[in-house]
Formats: sequence, structure tokens, C-alpha cells
Amino acid sequence: MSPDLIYGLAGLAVFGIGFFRALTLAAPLRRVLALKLCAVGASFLLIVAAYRQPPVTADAVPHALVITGIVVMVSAMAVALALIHRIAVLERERSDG
Amino acid sequence: MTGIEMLSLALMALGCLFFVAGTVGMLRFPDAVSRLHALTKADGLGLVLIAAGAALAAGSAGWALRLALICGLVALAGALGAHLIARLVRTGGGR
Amino acid sequence: MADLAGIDWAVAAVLLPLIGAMACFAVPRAAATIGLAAVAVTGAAALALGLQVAAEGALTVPLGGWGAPLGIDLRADGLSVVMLVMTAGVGLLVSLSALGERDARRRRYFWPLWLLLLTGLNGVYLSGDLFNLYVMIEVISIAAIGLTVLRGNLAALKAGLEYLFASMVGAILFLLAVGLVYLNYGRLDLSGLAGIAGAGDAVLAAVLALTLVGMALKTALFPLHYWLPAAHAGATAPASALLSALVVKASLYIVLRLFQYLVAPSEVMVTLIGALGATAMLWGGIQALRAPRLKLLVAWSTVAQVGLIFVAFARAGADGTAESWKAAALIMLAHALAKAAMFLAAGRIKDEVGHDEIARLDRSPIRPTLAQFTFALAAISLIGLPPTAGFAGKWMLMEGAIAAGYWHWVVVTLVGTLLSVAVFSRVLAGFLRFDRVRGPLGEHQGWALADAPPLVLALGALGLGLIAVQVLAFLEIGAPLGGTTGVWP
Amino acid sequence: MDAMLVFDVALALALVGLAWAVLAAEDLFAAVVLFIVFGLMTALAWVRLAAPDVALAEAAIGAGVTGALLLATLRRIGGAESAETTPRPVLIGVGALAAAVTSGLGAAFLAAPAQGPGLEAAIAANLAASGVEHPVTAVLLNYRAYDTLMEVVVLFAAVVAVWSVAQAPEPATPLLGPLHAGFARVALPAAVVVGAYLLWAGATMPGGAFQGGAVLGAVAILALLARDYVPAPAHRAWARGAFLAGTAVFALVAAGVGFGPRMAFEYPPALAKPLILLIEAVVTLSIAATLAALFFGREPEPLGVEVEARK
Repeated sequence: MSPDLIYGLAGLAVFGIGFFRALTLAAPLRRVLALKLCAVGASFLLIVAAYRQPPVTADAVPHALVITGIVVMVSAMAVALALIHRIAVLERERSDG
Repeated sequence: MTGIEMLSLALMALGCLFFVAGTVGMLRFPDAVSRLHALTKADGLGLVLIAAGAALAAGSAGWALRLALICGLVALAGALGAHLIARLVRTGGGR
Repeated sequence: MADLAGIDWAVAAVLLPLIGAMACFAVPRAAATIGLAAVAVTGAAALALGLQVAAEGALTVPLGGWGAPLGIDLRADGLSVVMLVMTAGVGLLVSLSALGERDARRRRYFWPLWLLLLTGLNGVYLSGDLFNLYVMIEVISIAAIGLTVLRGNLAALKAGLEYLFASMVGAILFLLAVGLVYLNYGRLDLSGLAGIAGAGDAVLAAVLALTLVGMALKTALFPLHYWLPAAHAGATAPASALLSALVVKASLYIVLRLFQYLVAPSEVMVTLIGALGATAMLWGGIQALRAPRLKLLVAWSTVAQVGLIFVAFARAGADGTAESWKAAALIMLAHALAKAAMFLAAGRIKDEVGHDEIARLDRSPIRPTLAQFTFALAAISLIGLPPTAGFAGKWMLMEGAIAAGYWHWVVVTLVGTLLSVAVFSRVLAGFLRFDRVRGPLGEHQGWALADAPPLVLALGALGLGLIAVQVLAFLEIGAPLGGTTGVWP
Repeated sequence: MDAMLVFDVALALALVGLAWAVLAAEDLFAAVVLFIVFGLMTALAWVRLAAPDVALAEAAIGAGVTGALLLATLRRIGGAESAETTPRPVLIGVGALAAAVTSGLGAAFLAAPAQGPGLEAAIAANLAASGVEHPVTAVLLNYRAYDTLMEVVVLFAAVVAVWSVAQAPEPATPLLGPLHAGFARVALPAAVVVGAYLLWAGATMPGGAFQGGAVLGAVAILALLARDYVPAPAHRAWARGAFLAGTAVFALVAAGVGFGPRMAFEYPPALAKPLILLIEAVVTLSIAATLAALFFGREPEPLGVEVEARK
């Protein structure tokens, strides 16, 4: 047992939960949350790939990749949230007449 | 283990104890205001104790200063958050 | 290597549209002028790169001078250049037709989004690194979603959100594949992975499956096509043309590259891909037959054509992948030209007639004849009649399938072709029955300057069929799967 | 070491439990709060996996800024949700699919070589030539600078896309009260110092443009919330410039060094450090401005009024 094994499996479990919920939840905001969890779970795989037993320093390349992934994800989420907001506004206008 | 290390460990353990107490309080107390009371008081003290322990362990003035800054910011933010929640409770918007 | 003029055309092909996008965003008033210039200059860079590749063969640009696997390499071979030039050509003509946009908001945002999309597309076609491909498809998908919702109505927004979700799931699956590759091989450069990876590797099979599903979501392969018709039909005409003709190709290209570099797909996987493609062809055709509106019909035809491209991947089984990708690339090329022409023509018809309900098209006194002619030309290429590029691609597909003895792919392709004949006949019949309502002579103009870009695209699809041999020869430059002489002469 | 393993297992279980709780929460507000907690716990796990840079980025951007975005959207849409429920057969089918995919991935993960191959040797060998002493910063701004440029481009694309979704002006929200304004007055300067420190630290230790930019972005979000800063149509040109500066400087430097015998992104050795610091500083400001703009969620101009008038 080592941390990389423990967190690698936990990350995959988080991915599985996010994946399942992303495909089954109807409310868009919840789907955004599910997708973000999914992405975090996938990132665990890269972080674990970088891990080395303590005296050795970790591989920096996957770390840089995950930082990039986090920024990409927040961009995609911001666009999704803007769309969700706009849709809600238009639907409210339509139901108000 | 040197004396300083033991002191730092003891401070951090004590801090953890306060955090646990605060969390138990949040889970067990009946209403929002008393939960808030448990959280802000106990966690504030817990944080300061852990930071003090960490500062001792780090053993340099620069890091102690940074930890102090963190404590100050968390105290400020905690006070503000507690204030906002309490206001929400009083105006009837609390859940 | 930096070439004679001291300009690195591969880097220029990515950075020029990016600089253009920034300039368009900074100076919204001149967005159209700057945008058009940027697209043209990018096209010139793509052509220059093409000349360089034709003269010197495939080239590699180690960005930062580090070289793979530590740094990122750009790589340009025949396939990349063909995709780049196709993107530039289609993009330039669609840009010309976008000049007529009158809505201020759409005009202001179309250009930066389109140039960012161009940055991402060129980046994908030149990328030699798995993770870089991930970042590039994210640039593409955010820009593409911006274009999808540019119309701004509720239907377009909902379609855009659904597209975004599909695209995010696809990207996350691809990220997982990247993680698995790094976990096992500790590097991400495609050329390096080509050497390491063994054929029967279970990890590679998992990586390939994840990528395939992820990219199938983004390119809308049946049964993951659910988001495409609404998204492509609901966008403005130039945006639809870009989405259907170009965006879909980027994910197809990534699948192709992984087959080339990582691992040749197994017989089971190839058959599965072909079966899904065949279903997509049939289902897309049937839905197009039932579509009430012209743009929706064209969008469903994209689902069918994506299916055809996957059938082309599969046509000669696992043994034939060294050849099959060229048939697939040719159909991708033909589809890009014809579909851009068709969406633009459909947009023109809708603008002139005022609606695009197929059942009522023959009852309009106004006849945009040139747009209808363009639509018919594009339909001929999509159906695959000689001498169009669509014909060359389909011919190559069927010859390969016959040579390998895979008669089922021949039958499937023929049935798909018949379906598309039926689909487009529905529309063309409406165009031809012009005596139903006769408007006063001279009231309808019949053509406008805006008809020129789609017409040129449709003629391009026609003419491309005549130089298909040369295109195929170019595709083989530096191809990792080897350029064995195939069934095509 | 055993005590740490107990901690690891507990944290891993907490992560999985939190992930489930986020998506099972009845109340959307509770879901978002749980999500922020999940993000912080993830950061903790990544510290345990010797990835402090990523942990900082996840805490600041993945939990902090994303949480703020989610809460803002929640307030704007008023928590309205579609009442659709997924039919049970679909639920079971998708559940089986997710379980199959996850266990397949688990098998692939367990079969992969532990502490497998990587690029740490190549990074260490070239660190002296990279211009910075911290490996992650060297990867982000030198070895794989092309990726990082494109990542800033993704942020830029997101702002363009968000602005292109025209939005009506928001209903006025009540001010958060005197305490909040006072807090902002103290916290803003302090947070500016923290953001700048993270940027400066990035050259030698964990930190850098993205983490620093996220903290500065949080400052700007705070300023927006406290109404210390109200975006006005007249500021649009400045805002555009702020979003573009990072991408523009990065792209121009990358292309500018690429003449003669050098490749694009190949900084001359003597100039590597100053150029990287220049890029990082400008990119930090751009990230801060971009994140704040994504939070604000629309172009500050009377475009929304047009929308109002049209209907």
C-alpha cells in the first residue's frame, strides 16, 4: 500500500461517480458539477503517474498538464454557466409572456 | 526528538482537538446560531494553535510571519462569514 | 527547421489566426476586415507550408528547441497539409459569405470566435503531442460552442449547451487516455509512442477505446450523434457551414492519427467502427428523409456522412488500414467542401424565400436559382456521382472493400448512397416544380453576390474529383503508416 | 509511515463520499458548498502526492473561483431546476456502463507499472538551461510553453464566448453590509500581496502565474461583490486589453525569439529568465482579469438594454 495506489483508486471512483451522474442528472447545473468531478477524477491518474516514493522528487510534467487541465475546465464551466443563465432568463421571459 | 519539536507537536495536537470539538459542535448543536458559535470559536483557536506549532517546526521568522498573515486573513474571513450567516438567520432567510 | 525565408510556416499557421482573433476582439469595429485578412494570410501560410512539405518531405518543428519527449514537436506531413489547406480554402469562402451579416452583435463576435476556431483546427492538424491535442480540441470546442449559440435564441442556446456537455465528456475521456499513456510510457509525443507501443498491448486498446468514444462524441458518430442536428441546424448559416464542414473533421483526424501512430486497430474494433458507421449512415439518411426543414436535413446528412467516413476506415479490415485512411481522408475532404457549400446555399435559400420548410419550398414565387443550383451541385458530390471528390472517395472505399473481399461494406455503402439520393431528391424536386406558383417576372432576382462563395465551394468539390490522384499522392508524403501502392492507380 | 497511510485511506474515502454527496444533495446550494469542500480535500490529497503546485491551483481555481462562479449562477437563476427524473432502466443501464468503464480503468491502472517511466531525468538535466529553478514552472513556461499559451487562449476564448451570449442587466442585489465593505478594505491589499507573492515564488518553489492569477482574480471578484469596482461601458477597452495582454505578450515573445537559427519559444539563454518573468507577470494579470470577467458574466455595456427594448 502506498499513497499513489490509494489515491489512484479513489480518483477512479470519483470519476465513475461523476460519469454516472453526468449521464443521468437532468438539471444542467448538477451536470456541470458532475463533469467537474469527472475531470478531477481523471486528473488523479496523471498526478499518480507523477508520484515517486518520497526521497525521489515527483515528475513535473504531469503536474503542469493537470494545472492546464484545471484552467481549461474552469473555462468550459464558465461558458456552460453563462449558457445556463441565459437559457433560464429566456425561459422566464417566455413563461411571463 | 528535541524540546521544540515536542512543543510544536503538542500545540498541533491541541489545535486538532479544538477542530474536532468545533466540528462535533456543528453537527450536534440544534440551531444555526449556536452551530456558528461552536465553529467560529473553536476553529479559530484550533487554527492559531496549529499555526503556532507549524511556525515552531518551520523554525524561521519568515515562515512564522507568513503563518501569522494566514491566521489574520482566516480570522477576518471567518468573522465576515459568520456575520453574513447570522444576518441571514436573523432576516429569516436561513435554512 | 526554419526555412529559407526565415519564417516557420507551421508556427505561423497557428499564431497568425490567433493574432487575428486578438486584433478582432480588440477592435470590434474593424473585425470583418481584420478577420478576412487574417484568414487569407493564414491560408497563405498553409500553402507555403504545403510547398515546403512537397519539396522537402514531412517536417518536424521542435518548439523551444527541446525536442520530444521533453518539449512539444509540431509535425507537418502530407495529411496535415491537406487538412490545413482544406481548412484555409473552406474557411476563406465561408468568411466571404459571412461579410453580409447585418446583426451587430453577431458580426462583432463571429470573427474572434471563428479565428480562435481556426487557431485550434490548425493546431490539431500540426500537433505531434497527445496532451497538446487535448488543449487544441478544447480551444476548438469553446470557439465552436460560441459559434453555435451566436444566433442567441432559446433553441440555439439549448442545442449549444447539449453540445458543450457532449464535448466536455469527450474531452474528459481523452484526458483519461492521456493519463493512461503517461502512466505506462512516461511520454506523450506521438512519434516516440509509435516506437514504444507493442501491438497486442491491452493498455493501448483501452487508450484507443477511450479516445474513440471521446472523439465519437465530438464528431457525432452514431449513437453519440444526438446533439448534432439541433446544434448544426440552429446556428447561423456561416457558423453551420464551419461546424459541419470543419469542426467535425478535427476529431476524425485525431482518431486517424492515433491509428497511425499508436496502434493499428484490431479486427474486432475495425468491424465495430464500421458497424457504427453503417448504422449512422442508415439512421442519418432516414432522419434526413423525415426532416421538415432544409437546414435540419443538411445537418442529418452530416450524421450520415460521418458514418460513411467511419465505414471508409473499416472498409478493408485491420489488414487494410495502411490504405483505408486515405479513402477516409478523401471523403473528409469532399464532405468539407460540399457540406460548407450546402449549408451556405441553404442559408441563402432561407434568406430569399423567408423560410426553409421543405414541403413549402415549391410554393414560393421567389426562386433563388443560383443557390438552388449550388445546392444541387453539392448534393451530387455528397451522393458521390462522378466526377466529384465524393465519387473519388466512395470509389476508393468500394474498390478497397472488394479487393479485401468485404462485400458487406459495399452493400452498406450502396444502400447509403441510395438513401442520400432519396434525401436530396426530396429537396431538388421542390426546386424543380417551379410552376406551382409563378411570381411576376422580374420580382425575383434569381441570384446575388452572396451566392458566389457557396458556388465556388460546390465547384471546388466537383473539381477536386479531377485531381484526386494528385491529392492521394500528396497524402502519402511522410505518412507514418507507409505509402504502399494501393488499389488506386 | 503507517499513521500517514491511515490518513491517506481516510482522505481517499472522504473524497469518494464527498463526490457522492455533492451529486446526491437535495439542495443545489448545499451541493455547491459540498463541491467546494471536495475541491479543498482534493488539494490536500494532491499535497500528499507531492504535487503542491497543482494543489494550489486546484484550491484557488478548481474550488475557489469555480465555486464563486457556481454560487453566482445559482443566485442568478434562482435555483430553478427542471423536474425531470431519469427513468429507472436508464439509471441501471448507465450505472452498469459507468461501473464497467471504471472497473476497466481500475484494472488498467493496477496493471500499469508503479513509479513508472517519466521525464523527471530530462527535466532535471535541462533545468539549468530553462531559466527558472522550479521544475513545474520550467515545464509550464519553457519545455511545454506552447501548451500553456494555448491554455491562456482557452481562457480568452471563454471570455469571448461568454460575452457573445448577450445578457440582460441583472436585478440589483442588496449590498452585503458594512462589515463586508470593511473586510474588503483590509483583505484586498492583503490578497494582492499574496497573489504577487505566489507569482514571484513560482520561479523557485511551488506557485506561479496561474495560482497568483487566481488569487488576484479572487481580489477582483471580491471588489465586484463589495461594489468597490463597478464595470462601466467606458472600461471595455481596458478590459479587452487586460484579457489580451497575456496571450499577446506570450505569443509575440514566442514568435519573436523564433527567427534565425532559433525555434519559436526558444528563448536565448541569457534572456530566458527575464522573458519568462515578463510573460508570467503579464499572464498573471490577464488570468486575474479574465477570471473576474467570467464571474461578472457579461459585457459591461448597454447591450442588455437593447435586448430589453427588442421584446
